[in-house]
Amino acid sequence: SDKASGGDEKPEKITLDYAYYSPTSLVLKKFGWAEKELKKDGVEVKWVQSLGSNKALEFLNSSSVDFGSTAGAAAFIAKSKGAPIESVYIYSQPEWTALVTKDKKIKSVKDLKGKKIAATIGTDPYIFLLRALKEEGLSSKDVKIVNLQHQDGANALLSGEVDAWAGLDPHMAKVELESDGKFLYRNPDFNTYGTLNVRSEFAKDHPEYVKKVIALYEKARQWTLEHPDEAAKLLSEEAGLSLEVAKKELERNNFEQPVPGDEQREAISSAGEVLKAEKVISPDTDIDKVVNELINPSFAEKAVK
Amino acid sequence: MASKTELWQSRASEKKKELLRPLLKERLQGSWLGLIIPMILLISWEIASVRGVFEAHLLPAPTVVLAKISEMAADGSLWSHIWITLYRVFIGFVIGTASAVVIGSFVGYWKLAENLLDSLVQAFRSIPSLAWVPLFILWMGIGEPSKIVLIAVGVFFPVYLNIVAGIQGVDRKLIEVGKIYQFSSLQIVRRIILPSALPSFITGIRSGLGVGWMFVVAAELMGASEGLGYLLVEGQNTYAPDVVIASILLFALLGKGSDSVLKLVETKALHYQDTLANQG
Amino acid sequence: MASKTELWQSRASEKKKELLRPLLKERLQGSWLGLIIPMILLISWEIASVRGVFEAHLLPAPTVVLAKISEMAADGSLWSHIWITLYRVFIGFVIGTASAVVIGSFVGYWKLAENLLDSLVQAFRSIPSLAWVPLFILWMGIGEPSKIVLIAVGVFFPVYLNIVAGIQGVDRKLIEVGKIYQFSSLQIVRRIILPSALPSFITGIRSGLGVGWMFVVAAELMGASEGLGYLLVEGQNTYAPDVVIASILLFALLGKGSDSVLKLVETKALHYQDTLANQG
Amino acid sequence: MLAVQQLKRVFKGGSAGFRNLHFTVQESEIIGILGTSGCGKSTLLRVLAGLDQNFTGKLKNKDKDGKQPGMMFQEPRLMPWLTVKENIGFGVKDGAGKEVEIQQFIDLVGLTGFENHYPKDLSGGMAQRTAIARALITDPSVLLLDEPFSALDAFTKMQLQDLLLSLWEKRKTTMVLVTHDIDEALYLCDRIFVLKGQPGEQYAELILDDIKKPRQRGSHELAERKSNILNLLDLSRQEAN
Amino acid sequence: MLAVQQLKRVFKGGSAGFRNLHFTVQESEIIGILGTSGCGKSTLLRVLAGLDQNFTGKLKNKDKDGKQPGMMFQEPRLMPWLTVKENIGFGVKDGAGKEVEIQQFIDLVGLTGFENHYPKDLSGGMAQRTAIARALITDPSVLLLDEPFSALDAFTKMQLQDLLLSLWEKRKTTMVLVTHDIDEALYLCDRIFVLKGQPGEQYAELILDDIKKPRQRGSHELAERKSNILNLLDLSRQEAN
Ligand SMILES: Nc1ncnc2c1ncn2[C@@H]1O[C@H](COP(=O)(O)OP(=O)(O)OP(=O)(O)O)[C@@H](O)[C@H]1O
Ligand SMILES: Nc1ncnc2c1ncn2[C@@H]1O[C@H](COP(=O)(O)OP(=O)(O)OP(=O)(O)O)[C@@H](O)[C@H]1O
Ligand SMILES: [Mg+2]
Ligand SMILES: [Mg+2]
Repeated sequence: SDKASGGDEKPEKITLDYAYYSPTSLVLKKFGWAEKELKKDGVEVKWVQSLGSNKALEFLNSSSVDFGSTAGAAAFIAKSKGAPIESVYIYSQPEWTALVTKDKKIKSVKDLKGKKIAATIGTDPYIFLLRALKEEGLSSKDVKIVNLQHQDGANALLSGEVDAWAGLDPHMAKVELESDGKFLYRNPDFNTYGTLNVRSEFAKDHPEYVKKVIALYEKARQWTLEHPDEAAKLLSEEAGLSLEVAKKELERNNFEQPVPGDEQREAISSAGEVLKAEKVISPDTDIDKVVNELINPSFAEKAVK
Repeated sequence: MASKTELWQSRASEKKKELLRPLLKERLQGSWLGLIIPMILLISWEIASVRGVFEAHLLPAPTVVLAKISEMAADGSLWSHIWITLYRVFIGFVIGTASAVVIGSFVGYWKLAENLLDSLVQAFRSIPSLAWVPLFILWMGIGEPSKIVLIAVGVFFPVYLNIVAGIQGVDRKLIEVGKIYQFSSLQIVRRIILPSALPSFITGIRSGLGVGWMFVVAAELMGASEGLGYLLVEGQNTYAPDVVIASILLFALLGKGSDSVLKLVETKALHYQDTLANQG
Repeated sequence: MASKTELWQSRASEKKKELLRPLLKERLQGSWLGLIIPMILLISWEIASVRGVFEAHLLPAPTVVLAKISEMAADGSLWSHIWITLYRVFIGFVIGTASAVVIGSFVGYWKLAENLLDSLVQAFRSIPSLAWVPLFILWMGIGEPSKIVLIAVGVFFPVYLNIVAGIQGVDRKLIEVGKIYQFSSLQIVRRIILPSALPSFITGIRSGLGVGWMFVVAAELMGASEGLGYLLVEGQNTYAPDVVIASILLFALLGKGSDSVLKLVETKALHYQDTLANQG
Repeated sequence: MLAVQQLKRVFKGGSAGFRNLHFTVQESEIIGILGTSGCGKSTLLRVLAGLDQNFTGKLKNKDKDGKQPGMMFQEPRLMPWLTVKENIGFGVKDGAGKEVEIQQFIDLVGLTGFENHYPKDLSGGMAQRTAIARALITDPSVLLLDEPFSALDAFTKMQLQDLLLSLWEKRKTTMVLVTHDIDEALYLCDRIFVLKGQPGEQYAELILDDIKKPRQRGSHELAERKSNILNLLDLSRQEAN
Repeated sequence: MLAVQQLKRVFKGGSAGFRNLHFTVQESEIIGILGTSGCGKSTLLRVLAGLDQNFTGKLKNKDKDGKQPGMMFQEPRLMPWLTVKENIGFGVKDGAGKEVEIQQFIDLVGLTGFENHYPKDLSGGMAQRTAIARALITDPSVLLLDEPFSALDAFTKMQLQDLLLSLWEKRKTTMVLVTHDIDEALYLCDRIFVLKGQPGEQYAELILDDIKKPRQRGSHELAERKSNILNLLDLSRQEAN
């Protein structure tokens, strides 16, 4: 079975995920540091690719992975529905989403009223869209949100099917570079961070190893900070992106703040409010409680020097 | 060894009366029997959920799912999801079946059409529904047409395959009867081949309808804001297992319901077959 | 009106020689003909791309796609994608077909099994592949088993449906021959019913294989890092239309290839049928 | 009307079928064809009907309007999804009087009351009678009959033979009749061909048009011819073996 | 061996099938059944064979080992996916000598050379002979034959009738033979039942066991009985109408 093993103190095997939206995970996987480090303890390392936050969460839920990379808001929604996970580390503060349009007449979020906007329900771009609308005093009822997968949304925007698109990198970078799509609205603070989540059970059974994994991620983060060009090249190779797209994507990632804390709590709570208003999470959710249970900085605080 | 008297089989005529309407009785009984296993499954699932074998955030109890469904029924959203999906499946089914009948008849009957078209169809047949999504958006946008056509594509292939097989398996002897009456090719197809291929055709449309239902999710990835497929994807994206399971249940129920209609048609249409089931 | 001499039809014996191996000739010719329409499609697509009718970032030209494929072939990744997917489809196909044969034979032959099981199967039949994904991950994790079983599920339903229909459509007259020889039920199934249902069964496995290919994408959503379905989804996620189209082409080619194998089996296995195609 | 020269159709490298057939059928003649089982009689009718084009030799089978012969096959070949009535009317063009005509033929072949039965609920003889009605109702100018009465009891058979004759009186249909019943051939035919061997060849021709129709069943005249035919058949068998 | 009392099986509200049958068949007797087309002969054989359980009345059809009768159906009912050889061996248990025995029967029914043909490539009479061989080879203690020689020419028919008799000499099989050929019934049977009407009822019984077998075809004795039977059949028809 592929269930990652529990056990007493030392796990037999640790299953990590890697994802194109988490550049540090690619670095870590590429250099094989985890394998090297954990082999000393006789712990096996297995890598599984996550194609998106929802997949990472499915894997976490089914104990198929021990660590999974997701958007903060995605982890929050899952946690609010009872998923036993904790966000223990911030792999980056990405500005991976923004509102994109091709229509020259649409100049601000206000102009979106009554327009068709493509977004994938439940994902960070969707939350971003809702928050941008809310800021202007609009709600999802004032526009027509069309549920499309990210890449389909990009296509729909380019072929004029929709007026705007809540984009996601790397699709967004590609649209920006290769066609006449332009940013309508961007706001890094409305992105909910990229969080590394661990299964609560694993954290309880093997706290030492959570720290070890965080330390490994730290090593990858340092390397990425020191070698931005090589990191871009690595990302472009691994994810099959062109170098410019990869560079663009990396530029929009801030790797400075690895320890989860109040900033994240705040960002996720604000996202939570919007989600509550839109009934994505149940109206009786205690947002603060969920956020506090989700964000667990204790491991990172110890692991990050 | 059997004694002499035992060798006699005897049936009094009263027994015959019992046999008069066995079909009706059997059918009623049949539909009840069909509920046994689903019920057992549901009940053990409920018990397992209550006992905590399944974690609620992964697989909620049937009662929770039913509560979700009745909640949606109460606020009316359930009906609009069901209605729009039924509508799409129905229209897609009709379009897919109709084109499969036309193209399948050509391919089944005219060798040239088979040589020209069959390979192409067989190649297209294994392209997954998700792969069509971006292309369909490109070609037809994100309105109803693309959704309906995608469902029609799903329906098309099994129907096509079964109709071609049905036609190519038609007994030469019967076709010759038509030739004797100097039927035109069209008449032969319409009056001999299609009726002969009917059993295979009906299996095809039943199979096709199933694939049609499966294609709903991909179809409703193309900019839907309502529908069972939308509900499923939304549930998955918002980590709402109750919604996911509810939509799966609805797929199962509607799929079974629509199939029952076709099965009824099958029984009616094939009553002439000399099979064990049709024995008088 | 035709003159008297014209009423005579005459065929010299030399003509007969030409007719000796028409099947082989026809088959060769047939496979060439099958390339005409795909070629026309490809060429017009290329021309349209070169002329800029399709934007390259939406629908790249065939040459671009081919370049991508040969690039992948050169670095070897193509073969591992194809190989792993072929492996999954093959094993899934075998498992799905085998279970459909066993369960389908029971349901087709024993009324009780039909009453108990058929409704359930029909209900499950319309559940989309994407809906199974989270459940399968939950039950079986993300290793090979879940992927293979999901493909098997896709294969199962069309095969099941066709085998049940085939069995229930078996001529009562032939079954009676078995009864005269006091065959056991198992013997009747094995020696009369299954061979009789063979044409329908073969259609079923061809249909099932197609659905199997379609399920690959969903299967490879379950934590794959290789495979055609993975390639497709990755292409979509990294916004690489050339990869997407390349994987679609590969699906089409492999699907057609695997179907040709089954079609060959069909022609061999059904040579006894008294159909137009089998005329001597 | 119907003529063949050097007609040959063989299967499997020449070991089955027929060959070397030469004959001409006059208008409104009734020709009988006798021969051992497997000697190619049904194959011949299929070629004459235009169903089998893989023959060699010369064949004339179209009437002056360019129409092909009608045919009744050796097996009933009823459409299983049609009732008796619909099967009989299968080749009849829609039009006024179709229903009436169908009912007439149903009555003539003694299927009254079974109009709405499906083939699976018919006895062997009833299916054959349905096929006879279906072949007769379209009134072709040439009719090929392949053992049309083989599944019928003696009296029904006689009755239908008389039906055939009475229709012939009215329509003067040219007929080719394959049969194993020598009495039947003698009662109905103007000429009888005997085939021999496998593949079958023309062995003998018997001309009966000196005996007026309707003939007397079991008459001395016919009995004489019968022993004649039996001798021929026997000889043909011996020569073939 | 085989006995029925008050046996009845009707279809469609009593308008077809048979009723009121009473008879007992002695061991190694050959019983002939005559009757108009559609009077229920095949239905009777199906009931006797145990294939149709929806009868009323009493039926004894198992032999002392509890075995059901063997049967040859009115249609050949060959498995289309099996060759002639495989069809003939269809009911034969695997074992040494199976192949040899099959080949013997192929030769006996005159199908030598066609062992590997599929049913679609057989003539009507050849298919029927395959079915005969398939029924005879399993050597049941009771054998039901439904118009076994209807598609055969006069000589092949006689040859196979003789084959049947010679097998009977060896095995003393009890047989029930449905036929439309009165000469055949007279040549083979110890007793003949005549059915009349629709649904069919027992009309007459003719006892022939005073004539020793092998009988002389066309002998005076048989000719006498034949006119007797023809009369009976004619009467039965008139009464039924
Ligand atoms: N399954 C059935 N349903 C309804 N009627 C049936 C069925 N089978 C037979 N019959 C009717 O029962 C009657 C007797 O049929 P059966 O086949 O026994 O006749 P038969 O004596 O063998 O005639 P033949 O000499 O023509 O073969 C016929 O009228 C037929 O229509
Ligand atoms: N499609 C075929 N392929 C090969 N051989 C065939 C085919 N059709 C018929 N034959 C062979 O041709 C020969 C003549 O067959 P045909 O049906 O004409 O015989 P027939 O004279 O009608 O016999 P019967 O009196 O038994 O009906 C047979 O030996 C048969 O096996
Ligand atoms: Mg014949
Ligand atoms: Mg009968």
